[in-house]
Formats: sequence, C-alpha cells, structure tokens
Amino acid sequence: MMDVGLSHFVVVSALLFCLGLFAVMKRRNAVGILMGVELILNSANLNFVAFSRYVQHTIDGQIMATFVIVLAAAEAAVALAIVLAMFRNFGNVNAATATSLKR
Amino acid sequence: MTAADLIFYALAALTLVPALWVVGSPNIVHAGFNLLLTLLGVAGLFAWLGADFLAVAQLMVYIGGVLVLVLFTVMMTRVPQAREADSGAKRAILPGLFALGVLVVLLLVATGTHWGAPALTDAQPTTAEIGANFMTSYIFPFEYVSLVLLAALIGAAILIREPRGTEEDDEAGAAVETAEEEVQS
Amino acid sequence: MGEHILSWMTFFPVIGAAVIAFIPSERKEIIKTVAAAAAAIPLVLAVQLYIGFDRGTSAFQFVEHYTWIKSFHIEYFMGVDGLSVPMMLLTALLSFICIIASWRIDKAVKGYFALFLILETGMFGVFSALDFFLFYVFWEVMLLPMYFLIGIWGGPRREYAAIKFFLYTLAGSVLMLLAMIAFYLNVSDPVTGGHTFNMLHMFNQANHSEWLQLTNVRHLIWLGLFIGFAIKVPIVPFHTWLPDAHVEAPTAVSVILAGVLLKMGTYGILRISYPMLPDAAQWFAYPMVILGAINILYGAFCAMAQTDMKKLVAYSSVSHMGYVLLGMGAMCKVGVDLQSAQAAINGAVFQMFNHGTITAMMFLGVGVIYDRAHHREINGFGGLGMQMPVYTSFFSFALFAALGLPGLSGFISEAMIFMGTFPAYRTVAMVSALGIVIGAAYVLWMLQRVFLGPKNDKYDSLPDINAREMFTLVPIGIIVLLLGVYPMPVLNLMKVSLTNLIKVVAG
Amino acid sequence: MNLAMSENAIITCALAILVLPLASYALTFFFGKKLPRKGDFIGVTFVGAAWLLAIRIFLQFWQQSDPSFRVEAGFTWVDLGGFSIDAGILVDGMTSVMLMVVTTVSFFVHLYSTGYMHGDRRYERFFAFLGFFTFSMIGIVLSNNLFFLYVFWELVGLASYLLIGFFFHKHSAANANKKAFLTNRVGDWGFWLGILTFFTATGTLNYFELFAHVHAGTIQGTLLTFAGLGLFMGCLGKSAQMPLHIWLPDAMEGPTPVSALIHAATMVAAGVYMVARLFPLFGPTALLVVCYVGGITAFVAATIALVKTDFKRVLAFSTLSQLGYMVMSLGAGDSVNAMFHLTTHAMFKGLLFLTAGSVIHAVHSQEITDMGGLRKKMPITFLTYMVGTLALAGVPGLSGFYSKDGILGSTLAMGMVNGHYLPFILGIVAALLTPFYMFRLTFRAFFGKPADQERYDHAHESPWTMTVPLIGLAILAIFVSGFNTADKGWFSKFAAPYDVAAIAAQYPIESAGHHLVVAEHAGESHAEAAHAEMVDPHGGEHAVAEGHGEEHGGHHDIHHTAHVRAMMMSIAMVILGILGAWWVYFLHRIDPSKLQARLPGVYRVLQGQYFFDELYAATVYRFTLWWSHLCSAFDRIVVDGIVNGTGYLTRMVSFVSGSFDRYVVDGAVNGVAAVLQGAGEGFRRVQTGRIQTYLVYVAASVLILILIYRVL
Repeated sequence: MMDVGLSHFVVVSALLFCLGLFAVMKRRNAVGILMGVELILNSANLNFVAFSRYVQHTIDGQIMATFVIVLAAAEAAVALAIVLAMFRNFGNVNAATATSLKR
Repeated sequence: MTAADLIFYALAALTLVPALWVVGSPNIVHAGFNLLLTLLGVAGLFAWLGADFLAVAQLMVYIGGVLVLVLFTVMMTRVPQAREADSGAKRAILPGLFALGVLVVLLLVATGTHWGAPALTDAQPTTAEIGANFMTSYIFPFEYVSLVLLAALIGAAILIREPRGTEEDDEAGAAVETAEEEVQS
Repeated sequence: MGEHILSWMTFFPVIGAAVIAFIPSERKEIIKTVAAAAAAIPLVLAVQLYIGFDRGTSAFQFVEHYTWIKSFHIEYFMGVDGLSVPMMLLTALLSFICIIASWRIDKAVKGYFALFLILETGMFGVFSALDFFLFYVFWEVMLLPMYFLIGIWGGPRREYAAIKFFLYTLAGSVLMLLAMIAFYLNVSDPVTGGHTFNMLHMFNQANHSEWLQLTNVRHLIWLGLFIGFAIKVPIVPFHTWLPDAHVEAPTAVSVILAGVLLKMGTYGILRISYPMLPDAAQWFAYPMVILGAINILYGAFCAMAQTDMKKLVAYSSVSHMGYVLLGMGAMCKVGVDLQSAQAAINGAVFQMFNHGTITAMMFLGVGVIYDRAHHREINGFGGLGMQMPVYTSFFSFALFAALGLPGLSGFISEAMIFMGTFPAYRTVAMVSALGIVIGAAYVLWMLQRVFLGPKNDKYDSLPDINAREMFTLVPIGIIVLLLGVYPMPVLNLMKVSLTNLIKVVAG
Repeated sequence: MNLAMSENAIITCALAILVLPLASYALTFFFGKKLPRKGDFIGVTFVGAAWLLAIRIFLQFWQQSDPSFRVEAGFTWVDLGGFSIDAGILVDGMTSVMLMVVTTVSFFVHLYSTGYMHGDRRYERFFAFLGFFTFSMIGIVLSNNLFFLYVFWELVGLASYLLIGFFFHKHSAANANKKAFLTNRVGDWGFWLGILTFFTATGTLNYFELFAHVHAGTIQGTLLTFAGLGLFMGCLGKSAQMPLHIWLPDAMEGPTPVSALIHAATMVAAGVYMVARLFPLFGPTALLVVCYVGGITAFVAATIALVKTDFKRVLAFSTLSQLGYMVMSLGAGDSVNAMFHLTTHAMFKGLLFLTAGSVIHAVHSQEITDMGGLRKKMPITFLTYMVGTLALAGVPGLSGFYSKDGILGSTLAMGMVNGHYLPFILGIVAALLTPFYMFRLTFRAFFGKPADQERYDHAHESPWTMTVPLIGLAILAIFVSGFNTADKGWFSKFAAPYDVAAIAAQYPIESAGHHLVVAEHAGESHAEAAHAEMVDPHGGEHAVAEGHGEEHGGHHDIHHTAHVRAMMMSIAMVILGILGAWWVYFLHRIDPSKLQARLPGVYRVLQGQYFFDELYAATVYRFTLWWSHLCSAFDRIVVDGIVNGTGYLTRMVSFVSGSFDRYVVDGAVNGVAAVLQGAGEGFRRVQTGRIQTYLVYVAASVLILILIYRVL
C-alpha cells in the first residue's frame, strides 16, 4: 500500500460523486435528491481542497470550496423551500409527481 | 503505513460508508442522519488536508445549518407510513448502470493518471490567508456571493409564504436565517 | 422640438412605453390614455413635418447627424426626403388610430401598449434612418414587439403564426445584414477614407471599392437585399407568413402589419437598393415587373378562394403590393422616358400610402364585426346590411376603395402605375390589368356574402358601429376620399425626390 | 330675346349642372333621415334646377349657327413636373343634347320616385343614389378627356351597382348587382387598355388632341384598330352589347325608376355616347366589328323579347335591341343617327319603363300573365304607354321612326358600299320583331280580359307625381324628333360629325415626350398600316363616309337610295309586326302555346336567353373559381409546405379532377401528417418532465461522449 496521495483523494471523491449521482437519479423523494446533490458538492469540495494542497500550494482551491459551501447553503435553502411548497401543492414530495411543466 | 495514513482511511470510511446509506436507505430520516456522518467525514478529511477553516465551516454550515434544515424538512413533509414506495431494485438498474459507468471512468482517470504530486509540506493555518484573499483578490466574487445569499434568502421566504400565513412560514424563514447567519460567521 | 423633430417622433413613443412600465397594471384606463397620448404627439409632429417639409428639393431634410459608435463608423444619422415623409405620416396616423382601436384589449394591457409603442419607435426609425446600421437596428427593434404582439395577443394559432412571422423576417434580416456588411467593408468615406455606414456615401458610386463594382457582385448583393425586402413586402413566393400572421394577430396589429410593415419592404428597396445599386435595379427591372404581375393575380385569386374575412384582406394586400412592385419595376427599365417613369414610381409610392390607409380601413372593419360576432367566416354572415347599415356603409366604402373605384385614392395610384408601366412593359401591364376585374370579383363577392341577401336571424342583436370605432374609421376615410378627389397634397411631397431617384437609377 | 352666353357662363352653368346632383346626394345621404319628407324635395329641386340650366345651355347651342362651336376649360389635376393628367370640361352641341337627355329623364324619374318609392325603408338612400348617379352621368357627358371619362364611367357603374342592389335583401338583387358590376369591369378592362394604348402612343388623353394625333398618323394601323376595339369593349360592357349583355336583364331587379333612368335611358347609352364622342379614334376595321356586334345584339335581343313574360324583362331586351341599333349605326359610320336614336330612345324607353312601373305599382306583379284589360283602369298610363310603344315600334310620325329609319338607311348604305349586308338584314328583321313583341305586351297587358280578377280589382291609376312624368315624357317622345330625320332636322347641328382636319389644325402636335414609345410602335405600325389598307383598300373610307363628311357625290347618291329603300322596308315591317301581334294576341287566331309546343328547341333557346348565362357559368365563372381555389391550395400546400388543411385539400382536389388525384394526394398528405405525428409522439414520451430522467440522459450522454473520445 502506497502513501496517501492525491490519487487517494480523487478516488474517494469519485466514489462520493457517483453515490451522489446515483442518489439524484434514483431517489424519488425530493429531499433525498437534495441529499444526493450535497454529496456531489462535497465530492467536488474534496477535490478542490486536495488539489489545492497537493498541486498548487496556494489557497485558491480552499477559497473556491468556501464559495461552494456558501452556495450549497443557499441552494439548500431555496430547494427546501421549493420542496415545502411542493408538499403543500401536491401533498407529497415525490419528484415524479411534479411534472406540471410537461405539456 | 503511518498513523496519518490510518487516519485518512478511517476518515474515508467515515465518509463513504454512511454515504451508502444516504443513497440506499428507504427511510429518509435514516438517510438524513447518515448524511450527517458523511459530512463529518468530509470535514475530517479537510482537517487532514490542513484546511482548518474549511473543516470548521463544513461543520458549522453543513452540519449545523444545512443538515438541520434538511431534517426539519424531512419531518415536516413526512407522510405517515409513507416510505419510498419505489425503492425497488428494478428502478435502480438504469441509474445504477450509468453511475457505475461514470465511476469506472473516474477511477480509471484517478488511478491511470500520473499526478506527479510533490510530498506534503507542513500545514499552515489558513484562516488569515483566506480572509485576506476574500478582501483583496476575491472581493468581487465575495460580494456577489453575498448578494446571491440575500436573493436566496428572500426567494426562499417568498416561495414558502402561504397566502394565509401559517406557522410553517416562520419556521422555514427561521431556518433560512439560521443558515444565513452561520455562513456569515 | 423643431430642430429634432425626427428624433422626437421616433423616441417619444418609447418614452411613453417607459412611463407605462411604471404604472400599476391594474390602472388600465391610465395606461391606455398614456399610450394614446404617446402616440398622439408624434401625430402632431407629423403634421408639423408635413407643413415644414420643403417640397422643392430632393435633398434630405430635418437632418440630425451625430457620431454614435466611433470605432465602427456608426452614426446617428436621421433625415427624410419625399420618399419617407409620406411613410412617416402614414405611420403616425395609423399608430394613433391603432391605439384607439385597441381600447378593448383586456389581456395584459400594460405589456400590449408598451410593446405597441416600441413598435412605433421602430417604424419611425426605419423610415428616417440614413445610417445603414441605424436602419438595421430599427428594423430589428420593430421585429420583436411584433412577434410578441402576435404571439401573446393573437388568436388560437398565435404561436404558430408568430414563429412563422419571426423566422421569415429573420431570414430576411440575415440577408440584409450580409449585404450591409458587404457595403460597410467596400464603401469608403470620402473624407476619412475609412469604412462607413453612411447611406449617402453608399449612394455615391465613386465611393464603391473595385470589388463592389464587379457586375456579378452587385447583382448578388442586389438579390440578397431584394429577397430580404421581398419577404417583408411580401412578394410571392415569400408571402405565406402574411395570411397566418394576419389571421392570428389582433385587429390593431393587423392594421399596423398591413398598413406600415409591408411598406418597409418596398421602402427598403427604394431607399437602399435602388440608389446603391442602380445598375442592378435596371438589370432586375423585368423580373420585378413579372413578380409584380404574379403578386397581383396570384394574390387576387387566392383572396377569392378564402372564406375567412381577414385572410381575404391579407391576400388582397399581397395583390395590392404587386401594383407597387409593378410600378417600381417599370420605372427602372432601361431607356424608358421620364414621364412614364414618373407615373410609374409616383404611382408606386402613392400606392404604398394608399394601401396603408385602405387596408387599415378594411382590417378595422373586420375587427368591428369580429368583436361582435366572434368569428370572421364569410359564409357565416349574410344580410348584415339591414342589421348594421352604418357599418355596412363604412365597410363598403373601404371595399370599394380596395377595388380601385375612381374618386377614392387607390384608383389614382393604380391608374398611374398602369400609365407608367404600359409604355414600358405592355404585355405585363395588360395581364396585370386583369387584376382590376378579379379584384372587383372577390371584393364584391365578399360584400354580397356578408352584407347582402336576406337577414340572418342569428345576428338580430348585433349593435351597429359605435362612436369609438367610427372615430378610428372616419379620419382614414376622409383621407382616402380627399386624396381620391385631389391627390396632389401627397404627390407634391414626393414628386421631386422621386424624379431625382429616376435620374439616379437612369444614371 | 338674346340667348347668347359668354363662354365663362357656359362653363359655370355646366359646372353647376355637375355639382347640383352631387350636392343633392351629399345632403340626402347624410341628412336625409332628419329632413322632412326624408329630403326627397332636395333631389327633385336640385335636379330640376340642373334641368333648367341644361335647357339654358341647350338654347344657347340651338341658336348657335356654327356646328363646331365648343367651349373647353380645364386645369392640370396631377402634375409631376413631366407626367401630368388634366381635368376639364367640354361643352359642345353633343354635350348639350346629352345634358338635356340626362337631366330631363333624371328630373322626371326623381319626381316619379317620390310616388313610386313612397314608404320605402331606405327612401332617402334611394334619392341619394339617384343624385349620385346623375352626377356621375353628367360627369361622363362633360369630361373632355379619356381619363375622367373613365373615372365617371366607373362611378356610374357604382351608382348602378348600388341601385340594382337597392333591395339587397333579395338574393336575386344581390346577385344581379354583382353581376352587373363585374361584367362592366370586364368591359372596362378593355376600355382601360384602350385608353392606355392611346396615352402611350400620343401622350395625351384630351379628345381633340387625340383626334389631331390620329389625323397626323401618330397612331395608326393595327394599333389604332386594337386601341379602338379596346375602347369599344368599354361600350360592350356599359351598353350591354353581346357578349357582355348578360347583366342588363338581371339589372331589372332594381326599382323600376332606376331601370328607366339608368338601364334604359342614360347609363346604358353612355357606351354609344362614348363611341360617338370618340368617333375619329375608331379605324375602319374596328368599326366593322362594332357594326356586326350591334346588328347581332339588335337581332338576338329582339328574338328573346318575343317569349319573355316579365313586363320589365321584355322592355329590358327591347332596350338591348335598341342599343344594338345605335351601336350598329356607329359601326356603319353614322354617329349622328346613333346619337339621334339615343335621344329619342331615352325619351320613349324611359317613358315605357315608367309606365311599367305604374302598372307594377297598381298590379303588384311584373308578370303579364297576371295582367290584362288594364286600359280601362289606368287610362293615363295606357295612353302614355301607347305613345311609347308606337314610338318604339317605329310608327311614322313618332320620334322612334325617324331615328331608327336613319340607322337602317345608313346600315344599308354601308352594305351597298362594302358588301356587308348582314347587319342591315339583322336590323330589318329586328325592326319586324320590335312592333310584334311590343304589341304582344300591349294586347296582353292592357287589352283582353283580366287574367287575375283580384289584382285587376285592386288596380288603380297612379298619383300625379307618377303621371306627370309620364305625360311629360310622352310629349317629348312625340315631339323630340321634330318630325324630321337627323340630318335634315334640328338635330343635325347638335351632333355634327367632327371636322377632323380642322381640329388637327387647331392642335398642332408637339413632338415632346414619349419619343421612345412612339418609335417602338412605329416599326410595327408601318407594317400594319399596309395590312390595314389591304383589308380595306380605299373602301374603308366608305364605311365611315357618313362620319367624315360626304366627300363624293357618288356616296351621296348611294346614301339617298339606301335611305329611301330602308324607309320603305321599315314601314312595311312595322305594319307586318303590328298586324302579326294583333292576329295572334288580340284576335287569338294562332295559339302561341301551340307554336311553342311545335318548336320546343327554339322556344327553349329563346326562353333561356341563348344560354349565355349558363355558358359563362360553365366556363368563365367556373374556371375562375376553380383557378382561385387552385391558387389558394397551391399557396397552402406547395408554397407553405405545411399541410394543415386536409379537408380543404380534399374539397379542392375533388374540384380539380376527380377521384384519382384525391387518393394519391390525400394519401401522401395523410402519410406526411402521420409520420410527423408519430415522430411527435415518440419525442413526447422522451419528454417526461421529470428532472431525474433528464439527468439519466445527461449521465448517459457524458459517458457516451467520453467513450467516443477515448476510443477515437
């Protein structure tokens, strides 16, 4: 087993990303989808920080990660508001029912 | 294998194993709590990488703010006895296949690429440097993000508002505000 | 306002639109009043333009000339001559009348009137711009509000019609854009030696580069411009957007569409293609005349087969614009004598004006009956002459004007066009003259099916035309009648400029 | 009494005559409803005033010894600094007569209408339209150039349209006025092309300048023939000559005063007036065509009149026939007698229509089968009717005799000179038929036993407003000829043929403008001029000898002989015709219904008016409709490219050529539609509206892209 390096982080991040992707695609519960999105964002953040640490030796990656965290918070707030609105309108939070855009 | 490596693997496991439950658990509440663990793992990894400010931000914003928000929503929108009806394996085939495909590609890239990364240098405290950057080179993105947050705040409040104004509004609004405050701090 | 009369006319409506944007959308009456005022002021200015216009010169008047975007040699350059003044008058009049005619619009009032005013700005701009780029900008400014006006306030198939209109016109714009760039790169400013968008420089053949003097190049650019404008006219076979757009558009938009927008095609050809590429115009004279004849007859025959009143009127527009094309083509035949050319081109431009007023009356008339009966099916009416006598008089007046009855303005322009075309292209003129027979046939047939015959009991309760509708029809009717009895008030405006145009084209 | 008027006074008078009816129109149209008696007095007084002014002008020309005296005034109406159109007024002898004819009949008809139209819902409109018509008709008479002739030509067409369709709630009226307008438009198409040809060749539209140009040979040969035939097409339409005559019988749908004024006395005569006015513009070949057209119309219309039972229709066909006489006379080169007949005909035919109106007013039916024995009930109507009938039949002593006789004489003279006897033969046969059908009408309507006792009992003499015009016109119908032929009586100096050479001397031809066009035509006309001479070598002048002055003594002799012979024959024909009618319809010696049964084919053809309507319906009308549908369908299917009216298409295609096309085209269209719809359905399924599905597509696409990138 080699030393923990950049590739380890990339692998972890890849796994996390794919789990998130899977969740987004598979989950019917809107909140579940949101959780998947959080996973994806976290995997991206992990990459940012890892690359910042291993390759660039600057702080830029971490700043990006900060922004991502902030935006994720904003996104979560709006998305959850939407979920609540949806719950009020449809009586459930199943993403499959919210297809009013169709037609 | 050094102690640092061991810690890394432990943290990776802390990140990935609960993530499986986040994805797979038919009970959305369980999924939520597992997400907590995953985020904790990521925070740990940040700390392992020497990004102390980020690790703290991750803890406070995600675990303190977002996750609380998520859990609140889960509670509020939960229809009694309504588990995910279509959590069957059949539905997961196509997404699973594609996710696996993406994973294979990513892993191939991750392992097949020669990163040529230099060894770790000593980690320095980053908070001051990040703060300085926010106020200098990243001043505009920083301000934009503040604006976006403000917009999201107002947007969420409007979205959630009901014509007759029920208690839910206040809760959601409060939740948003909480998130907001924590980001600012 | 005296000095910048063109700018005021052009931009006052847009100021009105801006004001409307700040009025709460519930205050519909205020919005309408503001819109009417914003359209009335250009009308007043148009009267001033009419009075102040020097009829004795072919030079551009009321010129405003400023630098706009220096690095691309784009200027804010406005001015009018005898060709554009009648169009400006027509635009001012019809826009105001259309605002009044739109009084019963109830859906999204704010947006409607704001867009309408923006449209008016675009129209004024096109007719007064002397910088090619500025012309193009206004041309596009006009396109978008029209799209929305049809697409939002239209009939049941409005999206289809709006998109069709948009795509057709966009295709035309692209060709025009290409031609414009070709000119920009190949015309040099005689003072600075650089590129220029100034139309006056483009008119001067000495400024054209060597490449632009190649015959094939000139013909190619001519064709590009011609097709671009032909779509707007519309010339068969680029006309199919017109019936659909008319059928779906609300009444006032139809009026503007037929009354002003169609004129932009022919105006563009006369303003841009003719002076810039006079030799190509001569080369294309015969095809133009043929296309004109096809337009006249084809439009008339198609009109005869229609059962929707608006579609019939729309096709009659195709037919009437054919006369314009006929006169335009006859004018630039090589070696035609001055008198015939004058008759042809003055007739053509006068026909543009007259078609604007007459078709406006017809569309307004159709709008009146559509408001009451909620359909426009010709065969579904009958005997309205008994039920709505005043309305019948008005509509018959418009229809007789359309079929070229002497004493009404349409006749004079058509007669002049024929008097100019006959010496130049005898056979084509003879065949086109059949248009007066077919024109009478479809008009009278419709008149019979809608107004004559036994009264249809279904329409016993239809009220006759009301005061507001009369207010929209009477001014146009008076103009049609006065110009039919004595056409010189308008012909005087244009004759010197058009004689100059003949000289430019004849070389 | 000194009747002399200055030229200015004549022009002012003429303008007043033009404007008065227009004022009447405007006042009655806009304010008629609010005025007492709905403003009918305005029409009567204004037109009456115009009538007095016309008499004033007429007297001026009466005492004028120079037949070529004329007054002209005008201004430039459209001036483009090169191209120009003039407007102007011309008053000469012919104008003064026409003014008299128009205003007289118009005035009497106005007066008559106050009784006849009383109580009609659109009473004031009727007077407005009558005023408008009078204005337009006077415009035709006064204008001094072709452009304004055409303008007013169209305006009388409009007036005719409005008045034929006065009872537009009847389908028949609505059809008739459309038919009238459109048929006239076809004629006007030719008229307009003729005007354009003259304008192109000479650069002017003023009558006298045109004459000078023709005299100078600026326009000649085939071009002149065609231009003349073009103008004559206008006459074909307006004066209802074959083959454009179909509208006139249908025009009887209009109120009877309208039939009297427009479709008997004045408007339909406008074509004759036009040809007479522009006589020098017609070349010999064109005149020959004119002559034949007139002869055929005279004969054909007279035969149809034999079998019609509708009072007004008989009169309508009679009008056609008489117009045919006038046109024939023009073609024979005798414009004087044409104008003379126009004048006399206006009086007695106007009178006949008004009596017809009086009868219809009393009986409430137009069918002569509903009438009979009316002479006792309506003595004034009967007497005036008899005056009209005798005049129309051509009984010596009444006006119709002199004018018709002159026409037949000229036509015979033409035949004797150039061998074209057919028009004369047709004319003389028509002269036999005319008294026959008129007395048929007389005996069946006024004599014998009442066919319908109830109608008979209700019949009564009309009020004075209707009988006064009858009496007035009857007096005119007797005296208007002056008991002399046109060339010997008072009329000769009013419609004297133009002295073209003198006119040419007055209007020197400038060579400005239209060089090119003249040059273009010149090449063609030289060759054609030779051709024209070949067709009519020197003899062409004979045909127009009458019109161009009697140059040779030999011609004069022929003329004289012809007139004597024609008079003999025509008197014989009149006697034969009246006796025949008396034999059949009064003494009932022959049962006409048996004759009908014996000759069913002939009867059907006559009753069906030679099936012109059916012919046009099957050809022109059908073709136009088919063609317009084809154009429209082409527009939708080929040009538009988007087929959205399959049903419409089906109808159109079945119209085109039956079922073969129908299956093929329809199948293709449906196929296209089905493919499009199928594709739409397919894509619709892809479009689920679920974000997650889209995400799956995104992931798949990314994968595929990467794979492609990797593999390639």
